[in-house]
This record gives sequence, C-alpha cells and structure tokens, in this order.
Amino acid sequence: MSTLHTVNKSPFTHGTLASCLSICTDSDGVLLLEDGVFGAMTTTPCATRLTELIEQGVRVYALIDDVKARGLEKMLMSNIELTDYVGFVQLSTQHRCVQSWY
Amino acid sequence: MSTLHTVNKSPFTHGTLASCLSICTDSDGVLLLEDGVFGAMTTTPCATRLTELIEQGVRVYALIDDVKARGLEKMLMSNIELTDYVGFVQLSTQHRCVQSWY
Amino acid sequence: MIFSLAVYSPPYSSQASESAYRFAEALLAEGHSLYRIFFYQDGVHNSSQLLTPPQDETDFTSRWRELSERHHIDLVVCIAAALKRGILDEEEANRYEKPAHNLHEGFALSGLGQLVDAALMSDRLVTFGG
Amino acid sequence: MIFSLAVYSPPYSSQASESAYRFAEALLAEGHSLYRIFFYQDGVHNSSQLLTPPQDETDFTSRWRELSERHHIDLVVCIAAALKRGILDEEEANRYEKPAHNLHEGFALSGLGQLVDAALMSDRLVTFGG
Amino acid sequence: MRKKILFISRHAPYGSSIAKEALDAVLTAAAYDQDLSLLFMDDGIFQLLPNQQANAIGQKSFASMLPALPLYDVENIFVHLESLQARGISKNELLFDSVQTLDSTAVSALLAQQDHLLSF
Amino acid sequence: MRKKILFISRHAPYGSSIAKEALDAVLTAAAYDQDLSLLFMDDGIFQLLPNQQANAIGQKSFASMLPALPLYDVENIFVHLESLQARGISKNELLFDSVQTLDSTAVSALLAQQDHLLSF
Repeated sequence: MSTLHTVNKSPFTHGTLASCLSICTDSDGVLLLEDGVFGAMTTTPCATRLTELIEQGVRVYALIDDVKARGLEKMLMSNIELTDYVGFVQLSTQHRCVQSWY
Repeated sequence: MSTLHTVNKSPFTHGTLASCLSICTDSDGVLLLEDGVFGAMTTTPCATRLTELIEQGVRVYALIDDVKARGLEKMLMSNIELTDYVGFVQLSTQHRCVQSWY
Repeated sequence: MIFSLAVYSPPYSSQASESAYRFAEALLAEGHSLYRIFFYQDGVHNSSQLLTPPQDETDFTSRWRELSERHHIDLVVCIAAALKRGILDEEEANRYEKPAHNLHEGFALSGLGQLVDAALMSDRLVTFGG
Repeated sequence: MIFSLAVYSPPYSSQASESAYRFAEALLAEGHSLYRIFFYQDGVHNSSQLLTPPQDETDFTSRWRELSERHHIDLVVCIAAALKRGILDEEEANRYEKPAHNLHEGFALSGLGQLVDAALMSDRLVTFGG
Repeated sequence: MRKKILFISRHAPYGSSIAKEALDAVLTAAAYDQDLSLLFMDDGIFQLLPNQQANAIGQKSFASMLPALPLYDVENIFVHLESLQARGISKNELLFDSVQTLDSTAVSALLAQQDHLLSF
Repeated sequence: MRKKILFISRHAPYGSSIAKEALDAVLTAAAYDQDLSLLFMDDGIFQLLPNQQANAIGQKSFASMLPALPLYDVENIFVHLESLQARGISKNELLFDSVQTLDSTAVSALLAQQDHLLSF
C-alpha cells in the first residue's frame, strides 16, 4: 500500500519538501498545503525531482485555498494538480497512511 | 558600525544560516546558539562560506552549553570559537545591533 | 471510514489548527466519522477557554467545541503537555494549588495513551503540526 | 549599557526562552542594566501563572518573576498577542466576561508600543525567537 | 533624538503569524516619529505578491494591509534582491512600486547604519 | 489484532520539544502491545549522538533516555542512511548499535508496510 505525504513548509527556507521527495515512491501521493504550496511554484527548488516523480506516476497536489490565499494561481507548475479539503480527505482514504512533514 | 548575527536553527534543515551568511560582512560577528550550533560542525552545509568569511575577518562563535548539550564538542570546525553567555553579552556590546535569525 | 486527527500546533500562531478544522469538516461532510481529535505539543492551546480573538477573527476553542457537540467527537488534550503549557482543568488546578483553570468544558485532559488508542480505533490518523 | 530583550517563543516548546533567561542573567552579572523584557508572539505564554512543569523541570514564569523583583525589570506582555493566545489579567477577563484570568502578577499587559519604547530607551535590544 | 530602526521581515505570510505580527509592530512604531525602515527578505518577500485572497483561509490579505505603510510614514521599504531572484520573482511583479531592491552588500550596509534591528 | 505503527522522529533534540514529545509518545505506545517501529530521519538523527550533556541547558539527555527503548520492547529502531550521510555521521558513531540503517528506498518500503504513521 502507498503513503500520502503532506508538506506544509516552504522549500525555499526548509528542507522538508526535499526530504519528503527523497523517500517518496511511485504509488505515493504528495499534498502541498499551507506554506508548503510555495513548493508548487515553477521556481521551486525541488522542480526537477517533482517532475521526475510525477513522470514515474506520483501525483502531486496543492491545496487551492492556500494557493489562492498566497496569490500563486498563475505561478504554479502545470503538472501539479489543485485540490480542496474534500479532495484531501479522498486522498487520505485512497492511501493507507498519511505522513505529515512539518 | 557592525552587526552581531545570532542563528538558532540547524543549517541541515533550514536556510537560516545560509541567509545570514549571505549578508554578513567583514566586521560582523556570528553567534550560533541552540540548534544553530549544528552549523559549527565540520560537515555543515555552509562550511565553505563560513571559512571564507572567517578569513575575511568575521568572527564566528558557538555557544558552548549548546554544543555540549548536543554532544558536538569533537565535531566542530577548528576556526569557530566557543563562548558562553557572558561572551554573548560582550559580543552584543561590541557590535552596534543584534540581528536574530530564527 | 473512521478518522482521528492529531493537532500539534497552537491556534493563531500557526495555520495548522485551521487546516485541521477544515479537514475535519470535510471528512464529516463526506460521510466519514471522526473518532477523536488529540491535542498534543503546542496544540493543547486549542482547548483554552480564555482565547480572546478580535471580533473578526476565529474563536478556535468554540469552533472545536461546536463541531464536537454536533458530531459527538472526543476532544482529548494530552495532560502532560497541557500542564507544562499552562492548560489546566479544575481538578488539576486544585491538585497543584493553582488559582484558576482554563480548559474549555468541551475538552478532556487525558494521557498520551489516548493518541495510541486513537490510532488503534481508526482507519486513518492524520497529523497537523508545525 | 542598558539592554532590553524581546522574547517571541513559548517556554518549554522552544529553547529560546531558556536562552533569553540565561542572557538576562549574564548581562546583569556583567553589571549592565535590563530595562524591559517584552513578550510577544508565542512568548506571551512565559507569563502564565498556570504553567505546571514537572518538579524536575524549570518553572519559567516564577523564574522571570524572581529576576524581575531582584533587579527591578519591567516584564511587559503584548496585550493583543496575549488575548488571542488566552493570556488575560483580571481586568481583561472582566471586560471580555471570561471565567478566569491567568497572567502572573509580576507581568503587565500593555501595547506593542512598549516594544518600540524599549528600543528607544535601550542601547541594545536582543530578540529571542523561533 | 530620532533613532534609526530597521524591521526585518523574513517569514512567509499565513503559515505562521510572524509576518502579521511583524507588520503590527511596524505600524505601531510609526506613531513614535522615528526613522523607520522595513526590509523584506527570504520568504518574507512573498508578503508582497499581488492577488492574495487570504479570506479563502480565514485571514486578512497582506496585499490589502501593506499599501497602507507609506500612509503611516514608513517610507523606506526595501526588498532583498537575491531573495527575489531565488524565488524567480521580479520587482515589477510586486504589490507596490515604492519598494527599493537592495543586493546583499547593500543590505549589509543598511544594517550597519541602524540603531536597532527588530528581527521577525 | 496488533497494528503496525511507525513513529517518525525528524527534529533535532533540545531546540524544540518535538523530539522529546515524540519519544514520550513512543514509550507510551510500548504499553499497548502493538508492532511498533521508530525511524530517525533528518535532524532527528542528532538525537542518537553520544556524549550529550543536556544538563548544561537544563534538559534531560536523549543519550540517557534512548537506550531504554529496547527495554520497552521497541525493538525496531531505524535510521535513515542518507540523513546520516548528509551530516557526515557514520552508524558506528551512534549511541547504541541495535539501530538498523535504511536507505531511502528501504524507508519507502517501511512506510508502505504500516497501518499508521505517527509524524514528529
């Protein structure tokens, strides 16, 4: 079974996202929320690794309310999907465990 | 006049020390305390920049109680000086301002 | 599915309590059940009846309380973490001879075992921290 | 020299309150004076009279209080930050009709202007945060 | 005598309250008739993005609060250039154009001119 | 039925209370007769350094608390290899030798076997 990873820190100042992605595997999912949504920017320090994982089948999401709050709607990587809290709940049911990276 | 910078986050997981060093200048001082003392390890991600600054005349200190608490005494860069709270007070009087990086 | 949440961050200072609340609302709206919310570390401040936010800001404690009443959710605050951080119920205030108590009546102080129990009784445990 | 300190971190959860206290002790031992300690952000929890640490751990509030009495140091807690985080004195508890108050008597709630005033009245202002 | 006080705001908006409480401190200080400056650095520069809709998460937008700064006579507003560059944001994408960018060397010099630094 | 529960401890000791409160949670869980594991990762590996003297800062040393874990029947103690490598620490420098190192791939697999993750 696979793991849903949530990340709520900015990758520009914290190693949290990089750490998460280092152990993220094919069938896992990643949800960026709170300040974690800065990690979905096209300029994110983790862009290469994110794209690599997405190509391997990992799905990466950003919480839309957090994206909107921070004015990032037009600054996101196109291969990252937007979701809401209902989507977050569904993701947590579709994966066996949730690992929170904070 | 010059600035004393204090850093209390680990450079292995936070960008705080790198940020501090990016604007640290010749006559400044840097004091590593709390989890910031991990930045004084020989394996610190900021070793090159630290050595460069020290060669330029910046003095870099680590708070000895925090070093001892974490068992790091034998793992530190030799060009970083150990100090105590009295030393910290003296440093803050010798610099005009203190910038806390947290 | 049966969910439990672990909340480790204080209200206001961190967005994580807000996220936890919205996640709780969404899972209940989706028809899942919520067995327990366990407040630990600085999350214990979510249970203070003395939180006094400005009128246009969220009153976290009351909001947790209302959610709990509407859906019969167990709101448990780690007693060891709470005492260290100045969150007491009447019994603890008496035991330690403190002049007041501040735990909101909708919350219960209990041991850290209730976090483990929440994991054992739930299909999913989701942590909100940082 | 005249110092003031700004403390932005909660006791126990972060080491910064401990560092601030040791710095305060050291500067006083060196013959400097300490005009004010200003508690802001989660630092306001340093002023709770309900902190109940285990017997072998530090009681931060009492320690600040003793230092303040011994050296006549102004202990000021930002009122806006405190109210949001559930730290109230008797007057605020009455004003907002809260059932209890928890500010330790050695501390005073006041405006954020007291942080600016501390800077103006001191040669050095040192911040302890994070 | 007026003192030179620089506020340094280094944290992202919303995820924590640091950025908001830094701004409250700046606005309070404005009443004291001192020589105030404000520097955005690191993730603090994200406070300056336009199109923020913080009502989506139950908060107030920095985009609605920050433009008040010049009205409060906080005229010296600086942004750290390398922090912008690291995040791929250019100065003309920011919320208001009265901010001045400073590179790291200029930031060092700015700090060295102050009587006090208020670190957030 | 016993559940598989993995505690993940990622924070440095002492600077914040997260590491200590993670350990308290592990020791509590040990009483529940479940299949417990504990993984140290990122700055969490610093909890495992010997020669800690936390009394110098008024705290209790992890070096004195962690060796109790096997006594509590927390037998599966793992350390993330790449976290060790990034910090230049080798396994034989650690506090006790009953820990097993796992590379990132093995950590992924470990997570995938669990019923619950407790994130610290």
